[in-house]
Amino acid sequence: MKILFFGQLVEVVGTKELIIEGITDIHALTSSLHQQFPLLAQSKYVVAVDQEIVSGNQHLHENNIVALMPPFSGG
Amino acid sequence: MKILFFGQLVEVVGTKELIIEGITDIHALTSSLHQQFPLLAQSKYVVAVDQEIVSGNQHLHENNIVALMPPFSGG
Amino acid sequence: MKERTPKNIFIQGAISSAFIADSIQKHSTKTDIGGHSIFLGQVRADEIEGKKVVAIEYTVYEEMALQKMHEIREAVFAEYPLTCMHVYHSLGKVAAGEICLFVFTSSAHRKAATEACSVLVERIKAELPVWGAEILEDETHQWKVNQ
Amino acid sequence: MKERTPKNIFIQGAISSAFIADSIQKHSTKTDIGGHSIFLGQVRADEIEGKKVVAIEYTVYEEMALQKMHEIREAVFAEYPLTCMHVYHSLGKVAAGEICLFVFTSSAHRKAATEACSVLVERIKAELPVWGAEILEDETHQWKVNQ
Repeated sequence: MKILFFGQLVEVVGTKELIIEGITDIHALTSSLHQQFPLLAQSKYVVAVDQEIVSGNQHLHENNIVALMPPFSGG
Repeated sequence: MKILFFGQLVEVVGTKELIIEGITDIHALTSSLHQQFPLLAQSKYVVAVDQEIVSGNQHLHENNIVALMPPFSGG
Repeated sequence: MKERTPKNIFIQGAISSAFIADSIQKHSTKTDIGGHSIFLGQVRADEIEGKKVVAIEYTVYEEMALQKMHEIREAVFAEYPLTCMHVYHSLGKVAAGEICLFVFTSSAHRKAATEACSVLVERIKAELPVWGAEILEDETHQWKVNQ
Repeated sequence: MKERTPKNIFIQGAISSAFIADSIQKHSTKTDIGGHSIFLGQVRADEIEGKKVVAIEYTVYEEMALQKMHEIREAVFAEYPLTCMHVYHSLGKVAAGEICLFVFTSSAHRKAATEACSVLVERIKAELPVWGAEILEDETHQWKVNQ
């Protein structure tokens, strides 16, 4: 599954994109990422699955694209 | 006393400027003008004395400049 | 507060897009500005009893308009934290499709510029002694009425 | 309602005043327009702990941003009687004093253009997945926070 990072999260994680396998829902994904990148757990972000923002948990498929996005600051 | 006309009032009166003497207040002025230009009595306008809009009557001096202004339509 | 003397806001004929661009460009040195709000009035080719408006011809009571604009400018500067304020209004003939009013406000944060721009447009239309005659395609005219 | 497909709103680097002028000029053939409202975002040289912001570098989740902008565009067109709507946002580096956002709405009567322009600016800042890094004069940076 493709995981995308944006803004300051690119610096927190050290990459714009990760491929992670064997993850079945958002909670499992964020737990795993927080363990791997402790600073991420302290960062504010929302999760989008296939470009739709998701609040709460949701089942994930291997072909979903998951984005972790810090607060927007365009304009 | 100098009387200025603007917008459609220039067409009603036929001139942009009149000099009238012996007039001592606004009511006397407008009565005299309405008599001379009957269409003016049917026109909507406000009066400014020395560039200040005046509502109601007011004493006039020979060196005042009186403007008759139809509704503004700038912009 | 800084004293501001009445400025001439009137331009003969239409306001060109090059003039507007130039006015925007001049603000690039003012690096405390975060937002600009611009309103442009454009002459509409309205149809009046089957005849199209081809232009508006503007006349003004200039001394009074400049004094009134000065008062409006001071009041808006006093109410909103603006960096800049520019107002230009056409006189004479402006063809349909051309720009006849250019109101331009700038501030550190967008809210002041946006609100001040709206207030200026409303006050300019309501309070400046300016008159527009809508010239129709058969060369007759009728007097514009502001909403 | 006319179908509108997602348009690219992103421009590499600053938005020039010539580009803005050109965009304004193109509307002179649309003689049903009576008012244009324009918002321009300009990069401020804020001081952060004694260091000046020299530029903002913008990044985006482009596919998502264009889809979201499409939704916003449709919603605003549905709510306001607009003739035209144009939005441009910079990507990459934009120096202090330069323009990074250009929102341009037009309508027959001014109210629709003015209100729609404000709504667009608010929604763009709140809903588009765009991030700005404020580049400081010592080449460090900090992430911009929208109000």
